Amino acid sequence: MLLREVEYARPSSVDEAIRLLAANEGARALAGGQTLVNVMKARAASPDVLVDLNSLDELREISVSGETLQLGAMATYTRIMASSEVDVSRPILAEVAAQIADVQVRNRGTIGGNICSNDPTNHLPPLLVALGASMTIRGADGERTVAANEFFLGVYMTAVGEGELLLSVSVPAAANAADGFASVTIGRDGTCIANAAASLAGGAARVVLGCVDAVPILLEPAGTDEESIRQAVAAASLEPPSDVHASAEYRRHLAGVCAVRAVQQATERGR
Amino acid sequence: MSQPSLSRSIAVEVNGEVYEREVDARRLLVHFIRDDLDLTGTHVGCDTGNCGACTIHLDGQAVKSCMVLAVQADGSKLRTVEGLAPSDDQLSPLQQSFSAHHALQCGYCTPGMLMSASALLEQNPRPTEEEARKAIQGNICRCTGYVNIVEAIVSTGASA
Amino acid sequence: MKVEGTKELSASRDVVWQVLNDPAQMAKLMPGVEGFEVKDDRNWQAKVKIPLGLGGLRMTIDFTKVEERPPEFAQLNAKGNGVGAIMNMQTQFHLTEAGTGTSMRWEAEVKIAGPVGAMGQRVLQPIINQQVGNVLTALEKQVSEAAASTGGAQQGIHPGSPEAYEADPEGPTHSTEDKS
Amino acid sequence: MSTTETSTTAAPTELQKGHIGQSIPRKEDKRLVQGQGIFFDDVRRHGMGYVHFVRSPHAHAKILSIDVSAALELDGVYGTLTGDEVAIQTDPFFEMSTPPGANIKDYALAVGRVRFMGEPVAAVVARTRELARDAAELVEVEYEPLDVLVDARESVKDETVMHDDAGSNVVWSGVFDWGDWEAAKAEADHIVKIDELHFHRFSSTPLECSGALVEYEKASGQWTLHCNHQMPGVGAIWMAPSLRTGIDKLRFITRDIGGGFGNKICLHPYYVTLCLLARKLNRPVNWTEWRTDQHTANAHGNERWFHDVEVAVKSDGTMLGFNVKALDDCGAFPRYEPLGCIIWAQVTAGCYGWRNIRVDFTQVTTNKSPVSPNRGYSRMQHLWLTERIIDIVATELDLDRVEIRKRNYVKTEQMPYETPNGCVYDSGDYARCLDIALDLIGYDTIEERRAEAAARGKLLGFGIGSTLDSGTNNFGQSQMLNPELQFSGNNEAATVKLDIFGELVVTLGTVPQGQGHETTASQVVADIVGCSPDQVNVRQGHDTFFNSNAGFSGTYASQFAVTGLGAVKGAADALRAEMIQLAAAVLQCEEGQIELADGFARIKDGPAEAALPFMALGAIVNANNAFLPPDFNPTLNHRFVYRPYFGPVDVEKKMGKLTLTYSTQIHACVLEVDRETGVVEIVDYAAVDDCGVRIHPQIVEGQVHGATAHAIGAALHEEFIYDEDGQLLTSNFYDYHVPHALDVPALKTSAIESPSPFTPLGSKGMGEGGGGGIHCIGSAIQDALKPVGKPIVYDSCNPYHRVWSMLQDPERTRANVEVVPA
Repeated sequence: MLLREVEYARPSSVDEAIRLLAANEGARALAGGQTLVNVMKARAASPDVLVDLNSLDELREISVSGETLQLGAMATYTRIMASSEVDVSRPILAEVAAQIADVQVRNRGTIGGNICSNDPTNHLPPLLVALGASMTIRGADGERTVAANEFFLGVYMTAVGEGELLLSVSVPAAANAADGFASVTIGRDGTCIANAAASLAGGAARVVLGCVDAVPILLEPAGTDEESIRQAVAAASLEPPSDVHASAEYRRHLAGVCAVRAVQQATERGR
Repeated sequence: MSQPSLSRSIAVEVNGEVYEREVDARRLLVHFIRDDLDLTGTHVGCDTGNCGACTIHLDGQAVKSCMVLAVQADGSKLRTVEGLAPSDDQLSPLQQSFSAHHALQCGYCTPGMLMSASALLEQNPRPTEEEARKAIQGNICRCTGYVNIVEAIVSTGASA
Repeated sequence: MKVEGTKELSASRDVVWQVLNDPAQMAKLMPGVEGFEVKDDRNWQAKVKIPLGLGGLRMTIDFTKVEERPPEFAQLNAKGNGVGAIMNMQTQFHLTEAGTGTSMRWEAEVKIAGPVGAMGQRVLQPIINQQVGNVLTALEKQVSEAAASTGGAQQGIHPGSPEAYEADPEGPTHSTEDKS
Repeated sequence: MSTTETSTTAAPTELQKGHIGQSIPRKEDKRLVQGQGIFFDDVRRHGMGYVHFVRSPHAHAKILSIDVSAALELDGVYGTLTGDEVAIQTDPFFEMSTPPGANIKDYALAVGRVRFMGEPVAAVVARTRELARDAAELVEVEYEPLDVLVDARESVKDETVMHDDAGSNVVWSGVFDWGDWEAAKAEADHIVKIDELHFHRFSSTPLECSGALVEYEKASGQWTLHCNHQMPGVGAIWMAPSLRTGIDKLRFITRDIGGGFGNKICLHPYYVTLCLLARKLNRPVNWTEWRTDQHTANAHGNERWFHDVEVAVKSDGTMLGFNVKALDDCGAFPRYEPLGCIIWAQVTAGCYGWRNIRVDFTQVTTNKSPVSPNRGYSRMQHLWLTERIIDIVATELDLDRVEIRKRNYVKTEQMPYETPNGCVYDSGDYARCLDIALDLIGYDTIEERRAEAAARGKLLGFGIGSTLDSGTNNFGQSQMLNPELQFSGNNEAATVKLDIFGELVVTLGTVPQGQGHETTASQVVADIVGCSPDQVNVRQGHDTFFNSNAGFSGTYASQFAVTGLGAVKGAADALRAEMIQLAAAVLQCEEGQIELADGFARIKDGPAEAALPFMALGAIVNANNAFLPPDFNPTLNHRFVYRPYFGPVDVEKKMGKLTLTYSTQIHACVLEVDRETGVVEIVDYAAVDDCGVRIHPQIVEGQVHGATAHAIGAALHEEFIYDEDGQLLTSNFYDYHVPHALDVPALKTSAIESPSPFTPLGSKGMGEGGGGGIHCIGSAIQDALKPVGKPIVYDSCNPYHRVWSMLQDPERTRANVEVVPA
């Protein structure tokens, strides 16, 4: 509950934030804080400098331009759930956001914080990989875009390097896209024991498993029928972590079940 | 360019009154409210952001004050349980309903429950039982099994 | 927690063996190493700040060579003392020649004690896998550098003998953890 | 939704029922809904220091050295305390057991050796909370790890011994043999054998963690503890001898407490450390336990193995008796134990009439957090055993689970009913409660719902859990464990006075943590003295200096409605009698003519002016007593110690009245299991309660809701799991999932009232609930999985992964059970 000493800055522009992140070794961006502050409470890993992004309103915008839905990194889950742009162009994002933790966490927690902390049990990393999202990152030497399935590198580790900042997440807009998400949670709407996301387009299925590794596992099964999904999961020869909620064997089994159910939901939604 | 610092002076409006304090960057908002402002109605029940006993309103939204740094509240409007009743000897309809329905026993989770419930009612004056349960999913209670709390929230809406 | 695997290395077995037995080179494998001190040829200590993404975990790790059958088998124990975390690790390396390179089978039994464990096993296990992965990539880099510079084993100087250390680079080296 | 049916099998006591029985708004609520409650961490003192404990990361290790020098140099640190100082300045806490348990040395901090992960090794005090933790991290402790014991079945072999002074890990062992088991075995048509059952380790984790603010006054040697200890009577009995001080030097003050459930009974080690620090630093010290500390090192419920169970049963389902070996795991230190080795005997027979029961009981230490009484303490574990036996026998012999219960339940007409070990079930109607519960969950449509669920790929099952809440301990049962113990009976104290301005002031010895004592006490006083509860001011919480407490004071073991209110009634009766005597003297009439009502003492049917307001009586006694006759010295201030009569216990035969009252809780539920994932969802739940005369029905119903939620959490999610190195893997709410509002279904409750013939108000203690929900959920899971190879539920906690593995391999669970023709 009692954090280590830490320095704190609250920049008023994105560029100022980037300068602060680059200038201070051991600096870390503070978005909603719903994961970072808890890790700091355990004193397991503590940043030396916190760069608070909560004054950067331009990062909270959600907009649709052409075929792309763009979500600012500081968009909270609550804002995503209430956004008409999301509802029109990719509703699965709002439905899954609504399953994350509780009202209080959803009021503060952000899409950027969720994917940058990349806790293996988070909902959004596998979903965004399935939707073929891409992340816009800015550093001292300009902006670059990284595809979702190259964004996640390890637990609490992403393509966002030292001195860089995630600006936004772009998701292809598709009103009645065949998307699905399924999970088995600790209690109703609790932390995920296993989860999977699916997105079907033109007969091909992108199925992504969460909770089974440090990063989301993308599968591209031959078909969208149950048997092909199960084969794709088996072929991935998963080595999931075992903990008090699930052995590796049970979690591997649940991954298969969630994959099938996510594809089923996507198939029904796509009709 | 604001240089990172180990502490800052902040100005925070809490229940209508502005407080100015110098505070360490590492101090959590819940400890700032309890220890520095001596508003001890907001409670701590866990150390992982799960239990919701520390729930307050920050700029109109229910948040867990154990996952916000005090320095982040600079310039914000806070509302704590001490600010719910219209006056000292008059309770709000929600507070009265909690007592009428025996929606509290030890009272330790009650402040956080009231803050979550009042935030719900401000947006959704007539919540269903399911909506009430969803609104307090982030508030753990170990005495009541939630039965009377849900009834108290739903009936406050009904009689509003 | 048991972690194991095999790693194909381009260098010859002798070179790999030399790296595994050189505390100075082994210390550089640790992610976020900030300094190390060689006590004797069987014991050395590394001060590290393991980069855990959301921040660094400072630890002092004492390594002890437990057993060795040059150049095919080595067993190493590591006791890490950090704030809020005590780590205990037994690692074994089995080296077999594979053409010009070496096939290394490794096993590690990692135990974490203290409040860090409170972060939950399903976060800790992937983190440990990640750090072991970093060590292996660093080893691969170290081994290929050693292979390139010595053009095979130096004649006459046994890696265990004291003179081998006089020409060592002075002071703590910078972190070899590559920029992700 | 709750329905209340009233059946009074015995005439209500002579009280004119006015406020008793009404669910009046609680006095406690006004402050609590405004955040004006006073919990211990809300109490501030000038110059106070914050305490942070240095805790062992190892589960079992020798302490080679402790170096606090670096911590002391940190700016803002006031001081430290280590185990060697404790070993010099205090004596080990007295142990209740006989050798070897009696020889265990238990100090406030670890001395020489740590025995569980999180055990306090040293304490640091600093100006702020954060600094205290920074300094705690600078204390260097050198450990030499030792072999770790995390399984009682290993610990009992004594290959590794945790307490050298004791020489064995066995804290206590003994055999209980009532009736004639061999005869029952011979008479039975079947013997059902169950090799192993396991009641898991969990706790109620009250939302407010433990703690205290402790002040020391050098001049008088007086300690004042602003704290949340829920049993100050016994707490002081442990602490005073250890601190080598008189018991009156320990003033316990509690105001509001954020839940206790038994987990705030064994706080004396922490509090002795705080007392030493307050004295050493001559400064008030605050210790606030954080959630992870509470899970790793405060209070766990008893974990208990049952081995070699044998059940003697007739073909028609009549149960003759059972024989079992019980192995209880009390963690690193006994403390309140070995009482748990006997408390279960209050409900030896459970709800059933079998007469031949043999229990071979052993309790051992392990390298896990010490246990403390946890809601349902020791009876819950035993009741779970009896309900598992009934369900397994019914399943194996194809008997109906409702019929087998009704056949074997103790009948109302047999009550008061003496059990095989001499306890007396005072009143109740178990079969009727079961019928109401079954009706509430729509029992008669179960088979249709099962078929409908199967169509959706779901396995539907219904379960029953019948339990007794034994209340008002007779501590004389401790003498069955250790005949030399000078502990027996029970007591509680209260004081009621009429003040100078006619206000009624009540002080209690009890320690409420949410049970509404201020309200129920005011109802009892109001009905006895004849005024409204609003005129009765019940002082909040407990204070030793109220001088209204006794040796067993506190709030635990479902006894307030009997002991607490028994004391209030006694004091109020004495006050009432004196008020009548005084009024008669003033109004010059016979005492029989006086009536007390609506805040007046008046002559019945007399003229209006012949009525004295209570203020008049108060004023006479306190400030206008010259005219009173010399031999009449009323005080209008009465302290009463309620003492239930138990009589002696038979230590040899281990028989006697171990508790005064028995409330009934019958739970029934319907749940669905997802066949593919093992996920369990409760779709219907009913709990029926019978705790005699209900003083405040809403408070009673609230206790049933709370006990059910605890049981649902324990049955499906909550478990303290250790790895083989003794590291606790569920050390906070992240992995120890406590049910939230979406996890607890809408509970249906109902109640009947069978007054107790043994208590002043006909009421019975209630609130622990006997784990009804754990039994009925386990029963429902076993029923749901029946079509998939009839697996046997052998554990009290069945998270999804365990349900899934039962679905995968039902045979493995059945290998545990065997039906042998007698």
